[in-house]
Amino acid sequence: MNSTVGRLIAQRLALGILTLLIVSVAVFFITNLLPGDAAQAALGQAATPELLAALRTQFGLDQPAPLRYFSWLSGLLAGQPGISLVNHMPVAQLIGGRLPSSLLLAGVTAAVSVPIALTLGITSAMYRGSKYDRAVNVMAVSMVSIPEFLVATIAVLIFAVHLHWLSALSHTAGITTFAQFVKAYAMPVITLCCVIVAQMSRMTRAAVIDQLTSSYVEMAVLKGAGPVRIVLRHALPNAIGPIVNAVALSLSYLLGGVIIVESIFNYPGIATLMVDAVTTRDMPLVQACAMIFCAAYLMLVLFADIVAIVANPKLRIK
Amino acid sequence: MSQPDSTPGAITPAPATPAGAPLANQSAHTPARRILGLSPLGLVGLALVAFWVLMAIFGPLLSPHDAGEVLDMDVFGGISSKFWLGSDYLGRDMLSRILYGTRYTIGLALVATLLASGFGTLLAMVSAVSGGWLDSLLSRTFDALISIPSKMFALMMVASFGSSVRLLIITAAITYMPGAFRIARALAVNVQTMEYVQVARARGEGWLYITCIEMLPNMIRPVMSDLGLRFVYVVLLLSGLSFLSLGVQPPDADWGSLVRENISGLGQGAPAVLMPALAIATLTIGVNLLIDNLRGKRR
Amino acid sequence: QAATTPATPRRGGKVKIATQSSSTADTLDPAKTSHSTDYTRAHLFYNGLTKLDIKLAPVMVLAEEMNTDDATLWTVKLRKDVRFHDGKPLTPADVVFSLMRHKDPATGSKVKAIADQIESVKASGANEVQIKLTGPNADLPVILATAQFLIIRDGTTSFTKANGTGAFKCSEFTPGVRTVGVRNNEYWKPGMPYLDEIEIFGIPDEAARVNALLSGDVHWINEVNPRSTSRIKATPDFGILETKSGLYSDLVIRQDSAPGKSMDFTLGMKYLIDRQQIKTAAFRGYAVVANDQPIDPTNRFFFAGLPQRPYDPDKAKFHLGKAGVLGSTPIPLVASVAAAGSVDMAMLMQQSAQKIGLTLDVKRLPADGYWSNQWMKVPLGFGNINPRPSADILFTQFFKSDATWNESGWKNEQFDQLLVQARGQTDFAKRKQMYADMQVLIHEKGGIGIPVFITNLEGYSTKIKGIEPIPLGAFMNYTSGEYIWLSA
Amino acid sequence: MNTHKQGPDSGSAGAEVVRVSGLQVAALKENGQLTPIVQDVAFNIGRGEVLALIGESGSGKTTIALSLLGYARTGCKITGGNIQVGEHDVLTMNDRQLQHMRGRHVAYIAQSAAAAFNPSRTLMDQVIESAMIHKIMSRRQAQEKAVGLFRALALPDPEHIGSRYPHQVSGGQLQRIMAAMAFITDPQLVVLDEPTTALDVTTQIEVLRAFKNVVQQLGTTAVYVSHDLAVVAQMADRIIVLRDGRMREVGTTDHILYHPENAYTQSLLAAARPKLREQPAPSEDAPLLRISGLVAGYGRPDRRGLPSSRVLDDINLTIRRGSTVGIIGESGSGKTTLARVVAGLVAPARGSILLDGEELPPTLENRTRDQFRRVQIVFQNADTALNPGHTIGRILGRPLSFYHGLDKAAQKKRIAELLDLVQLPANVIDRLPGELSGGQKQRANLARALAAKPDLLLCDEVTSALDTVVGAAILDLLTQLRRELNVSYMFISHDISTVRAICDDIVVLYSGHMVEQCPREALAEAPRHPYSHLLMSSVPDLRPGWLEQAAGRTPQGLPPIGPSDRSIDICTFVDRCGLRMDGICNTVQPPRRLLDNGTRILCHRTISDLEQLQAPLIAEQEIAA
Ligand SMILES: Nc1ncnc2c1ncn2[C@@H]1O[C@H](COP(=O)(O)OP(=O)(O)OP(=O)(O)O)[C@@H](O)[C@H]1O
Ligand SMILES: Nc1ncnc2c1ncn2[C@@H]1O[C@H](COP(=O)(O)OP(=O)(O)OP(=O)(O)O)[C@@H](O)[C@H]1O
Ligand SMILES: [Mg+2]
Ligand SMILES: [Mg+2]
Repeated sequence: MNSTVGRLIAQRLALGILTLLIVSVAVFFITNLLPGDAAQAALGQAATPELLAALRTQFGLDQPAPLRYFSWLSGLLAGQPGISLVNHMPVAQLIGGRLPSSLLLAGVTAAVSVPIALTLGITSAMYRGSKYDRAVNVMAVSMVSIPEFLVATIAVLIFAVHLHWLSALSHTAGITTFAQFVKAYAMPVITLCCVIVAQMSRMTRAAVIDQLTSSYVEMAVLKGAGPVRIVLRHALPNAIGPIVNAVALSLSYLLGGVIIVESIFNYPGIATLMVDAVTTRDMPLVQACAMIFCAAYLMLVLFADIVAIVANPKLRIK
Repeated sequence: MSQPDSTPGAITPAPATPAGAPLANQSAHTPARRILGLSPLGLVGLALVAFWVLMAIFGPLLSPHDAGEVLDMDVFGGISSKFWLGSDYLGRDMLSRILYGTRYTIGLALVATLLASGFGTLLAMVSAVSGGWLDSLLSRTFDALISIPSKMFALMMVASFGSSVRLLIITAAITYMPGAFRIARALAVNVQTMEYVQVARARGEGWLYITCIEMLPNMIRPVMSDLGLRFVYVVLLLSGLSFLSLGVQPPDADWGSLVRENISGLGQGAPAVLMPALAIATLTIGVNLLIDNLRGKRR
Repeated sequence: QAATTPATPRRGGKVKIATQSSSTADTLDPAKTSHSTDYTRAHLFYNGLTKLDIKLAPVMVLAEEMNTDDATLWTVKLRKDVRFHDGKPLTPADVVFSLMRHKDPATGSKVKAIADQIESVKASGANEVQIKLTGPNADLPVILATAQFLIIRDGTTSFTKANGTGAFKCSEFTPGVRTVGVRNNEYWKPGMPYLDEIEIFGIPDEAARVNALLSGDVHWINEVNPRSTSRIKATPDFGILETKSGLYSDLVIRQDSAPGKSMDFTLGMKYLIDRQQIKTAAFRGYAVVANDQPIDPTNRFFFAGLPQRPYDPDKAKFHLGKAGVLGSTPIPLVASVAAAGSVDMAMLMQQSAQKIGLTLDVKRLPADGYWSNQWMKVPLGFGNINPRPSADILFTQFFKSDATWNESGWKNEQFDQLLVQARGQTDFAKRKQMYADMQVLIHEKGGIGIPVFITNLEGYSTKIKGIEPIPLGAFMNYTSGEYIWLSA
Repeated sequence: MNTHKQGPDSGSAGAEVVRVSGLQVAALKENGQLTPIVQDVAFNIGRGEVLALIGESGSGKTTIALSLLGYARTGCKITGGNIQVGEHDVLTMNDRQLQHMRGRHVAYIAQSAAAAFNPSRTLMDQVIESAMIHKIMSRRQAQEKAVGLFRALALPDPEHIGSRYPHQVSGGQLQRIMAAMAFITDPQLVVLDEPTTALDVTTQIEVLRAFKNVVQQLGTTAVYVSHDLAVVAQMADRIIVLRDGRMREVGTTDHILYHPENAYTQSLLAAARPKLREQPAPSEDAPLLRISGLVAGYGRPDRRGLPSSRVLDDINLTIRRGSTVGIIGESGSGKTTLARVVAGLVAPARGSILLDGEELPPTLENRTRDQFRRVQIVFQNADTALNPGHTIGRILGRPLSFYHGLDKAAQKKRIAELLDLVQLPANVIDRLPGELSGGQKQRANLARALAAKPDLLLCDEVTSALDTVVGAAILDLLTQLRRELNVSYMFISHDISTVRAICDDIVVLYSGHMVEQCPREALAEAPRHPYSHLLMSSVPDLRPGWLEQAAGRTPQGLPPIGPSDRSIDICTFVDRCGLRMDGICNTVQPPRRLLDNGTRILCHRTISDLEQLQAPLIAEQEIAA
């Protein structure tokens, strides 16, 4: 480690914070364009002008938008992301109830999918052009090509409705044994894996192949190195940067991109929380969720960057 | 000497480097038969894509019924001589609905992809050529956009402005523009350092000539193959939106909405839900195979 | 086909109920409850003064009796020995607080409009309150059976936990996730409830809801799509609960703007509705053909003598031609998933219209913001009206000239007079005649077309016993919790 | 057709280690056809013998070299023949057996060490890797042996250099470390594939010397691949001349150099010693281009307006109308940057550029179209200088319409004339650059510049990417154009003989400074700047034994000096200068002085000092001539 790495990381961090700020402004003003507000959403069919006015005052919606933005921002900086307009619970508490579930799902999916994807990617790069490679490729393409809601629904029909092996719903509460855990998580995890494994394995394959066509790999062959050594000792260390990047991009999908999986398996994650918040125009909650997705994305990308920097001696050692 | 690749191969993973197969099976390289420069898998892809494009153009002419006509009181009917692909949840002819839906699916996705890639590439070139603060601003803004999950963004857009075909196109285009921008910018930065661009600059050419005549044609191949992938993503995004009831609105229907509106027939194995899903899968698989084999020529 | 009721209920067990909607807007505040999930949850933890039986007649609950002479001043005797979950006894102050808070706009009550009929509520004895109305209304006991009027403790402001008198105590409530109730051992109804625990959560996706039922993850679901019924029926140990009710989705033709201003247009559109097709195609037969008036056949005031308006393309063509809309520019027809079945109905109408040369441009809008921004604002659209406990409430809220939700902007003096007279009329036959006249008026002149009354469909596991459907809402009008039990 | 001498009799002393006969290698073309790229190659190598393979680019040198390891690149396939290395029958071996042989019995040294080293592993790790793979010694032993080899290869700090990463050592060092990598297992045969081609001449000589030492010490049997006859002459016992994948001539080094029989070998030899082209006398009127006090570089300008990385410093030069000024210097010395500054692609931070007495605006935006027209730039690499998507006709047509507003018909006529001028067939007009050979591309590149009717051509390494024979033809063309069109050239190259062949005046750049400026005749004689001297004496002569003699010609070792004062612009060459003087060179800015023979140098040494110290070389060169 040295100052170069430190400086690079600090620079990325600063850029990340800037990006967060841009996103917060963008989200705030997009949501301000939404027709209707929390008051209307809350009253629904029952809205009358006087009721609306009363609720708006109660929610503080009668204040101008920039003022609301800044009070929200200052609240956020003070660690207080506000109070939900809809059910008057602190936003932090609402999110706090859901975020662990989301992270757990994302974590389990990552733990399952990353090894599979890397193995597939690396082996198909090793045997590129072979039947195995082509089979893996066609499988990967087919997996990304089927809408995830269909994959999920079919899985439910087979494993829950017909075979009764797994649960059609993923309850997070009341799981005490590993068997229960598997029962609840198997299907959402399988569905999500279908979406991201293909992506990651293909990028891994490309990154490894990129290295395998390099001169130093040819050199290693001419030194008498076997295929395994070539991939593990020569190609992989240099492919780490792009691979980690691909993994980070795919994993960033696991927080915000899983609305469909959450809604099919009734999983209490943060994506549905945000969908709810948009529907009910619960601005503080929408904002907070958007910031979380964005921050998660930036953190993953930052992590990938750091790994790439640390893996690259040119950057690591001056 | 091997032929110089006409594109700067920085982004496309495998530039045609002569350094070669390091692994054991060098002698096993059998010459595969190629037609139109495509491997057999690539041909399968081409055939699938061509089929659906033809359907998009001529589908409505071929379809036996009007897409909206209720023909039968029996719903989720199986495959029969009356309904070649079964009937849907209202007793409409699935074949006709899929044929009509082809236009929406392909048209929407194509327009959105073209917009995303077109504007993305344009901005990328502006960004790369101008450099400086404009470059930073654009890059940063697109970075911020990319960090909002696409479905969330689409959701907010649809919630704000109501679902219409135009809005869906704009939403999908905006969602996928940052990715297109990133790739095109990397390409443009690469191409820009090529000496022929320098020659053109030293000749006194304007930036419009340089970007459009000198740079663009040499970025177009990787941009096109990226466009193909993006097309697949848009098809899937739109079908995802349809699942959330935010996609193309009835009575019009793209394939995603067809799957969605018939999903309750899945439990009884109705073709009404399987067939449009199959259509989506064949289209996206076709595009993927085609692109893979265009790009991976030398792999 | 309601489940038959064996004699001895069994105690114990846990039941899971999945409803069609759940979000962070979920609430434990009865005043804010707005859909079946909320109502069902609220009825677990709270009691009302009254409730409705299977014939929609009011039954006393926390009220021991309700008396009135003029239908304006009511005396309510409260049940003794009722305790809240926190141990405090039920007092008149609780009732006063629970009813009067609806009148305060800051409460955000869903029933403020109805509660405004209440002039005052006062304690008039140790176990007695007096309710004074602004005008006579014989239906007060019916009105007080609605979920919003459930009784909470005096002074309650926080609703993160429920403190009611209900059969279950709230052990977990996470908005948008789930609600868990555990048996209230001190419940004032002896021996009840039977279940140890009950859990409610939402599964918004219908297919997922049905799958959850069939895979055994939940015991009871509502809002079953008619197309899923065959699957549920075909699976052993599961049943479909049909509840005919006054629920309808209606075509709303605004009477105060362009095409709807012409009475011919309105009539033409009504003739264009192919009710039989809508019943079979859109609802798979799980609906009752309606007749462009809102009182359904289960209602005691239903006027059977009103001739059924048929699907008549020729008449439709005649009237629409007179209105001058045939062959001209497309007319937008707004539908939304917010109004159940309206999208299908719109598409079917579009097909019928096409045959006579009328172009309807179906616009499907998202549920989001539909009620605020589209409903009652577009010239031609759809509404969706949940069953109301009484014909009076229905007419007052939706058809009176100055009604808040006068969907079509219909104005008829004769109707308004009849409505007010009927409220004070205590003679049932005379009252029924008045309601019949009103139904005829709406049928002929109103700006709404009601194709069908939609049958409520619920799916349940036959392990659940004690189900008696009430034709107003799902889950035995949301009160099922305390009555059902699990067979072994 | 030429017959070539071949057989055991031509081998030198010792038993044969390598026996190759009837070798055939084919390439798989896009259309699935197998096209032969190497045919009927047969040779033997005796123990301790160094055999050179020589030929132009694409003649199959690398292909043959790799086949000795039983290896063919992707898309290539060994289709026939027999290769015997020691007891191994290479072409019948399976993958496992090949793995056992490679790196153990036959070792390979690749052309570009920079690419052949894994960037993410330490040098030591890679040097001893083959020993580890073949398990012939322990890690300790291997490391000790590697350090010994480092020492033998004259690498600095041999004990610790192994713990560095590839990017932490220079190209020349890396190339030597690669040799250590090959020698670590004491292979029976070492294959060196153009090991010095990518290096600057001054570095090349060090590497050659190190290689030669080790090969002699260890008595290695080697195949040395190169396209440079002069280099080969230093290393090889025997030479095979290849062309189009066939052997044209085989013989001892002396035989090939002094008695070539094959016509192709003869043309190769002729091109290797470029003749000085006749120069028309430049006109003596006002100079065409005058550069004064030029400072330029890249990166954000600081407060004084100087760029963060300064590439050119205090450049002053004049190009007379119709004359050629050569710019020479090692890689990174700023040659290209100078051309780019004149062309307006890089804005100078200081100084002025006068074209015909008129100030050239520093940036592109402010130049007039006529100014653009008068200065044309021709880049080194015709592959990247021609837009691969445009036909030759379109490429040449653009400047015609852009500068001269010619319509289609007039363009067509003019293009035909231009093609004729650069001696390209008329039918290339509809072809894409990819369909032309390297020499043809460079001609098209030149024709495009000429289309503008320029006064000044900036030629940046226009022959460097070409084979010697083809390059010589381009030089002839340039000379001819100059005579016919009276254009002036700024001719940039890193190759001294090329520059001397066609230039009137020569400028020597060293890390952005003009260290010497002289008429071309003066460069051959002392006194000159110590760097020019190093440069001149590093160019291999086309005769065996030059390498051994070269040792005495430049000062060996560097005189010790104290710390340098970096606050002033001291001589940039001080770190490598064999004539540096402590207390002066490291503390005082060097003076620019004008010598009698028209040479200007930037050096503290007196003329007599230089003359004396550089004398030996003159004597050598006279002998050689
Ligand atoms: N991977 C490959 N696939 C197909 N053809 C190839 C491949 N590599 C080289 N060739 C062809 O084989 C011929 C010989 O190439 P080779 O690399 O042996 O030449 P070389 O003499 O080493 O040239 P250079 O001096 O440029 O290195 C060339 O015509 C080249 O185009
Ligand atoms: N665009 C650029 N930005 C920053 N630095 C650059 C740029 N181009 C060149 N340099 C640096 O400027 C220095 C001089 O480069 P230049 O290309 O002028 O050298 P050269 O003499 O032409 O070398 P070569 O013989 O390798 O072509 C080098 O150190 C190089 O790294
Ligand atoms: Mg070579
Ligand atoms: Mg250069």
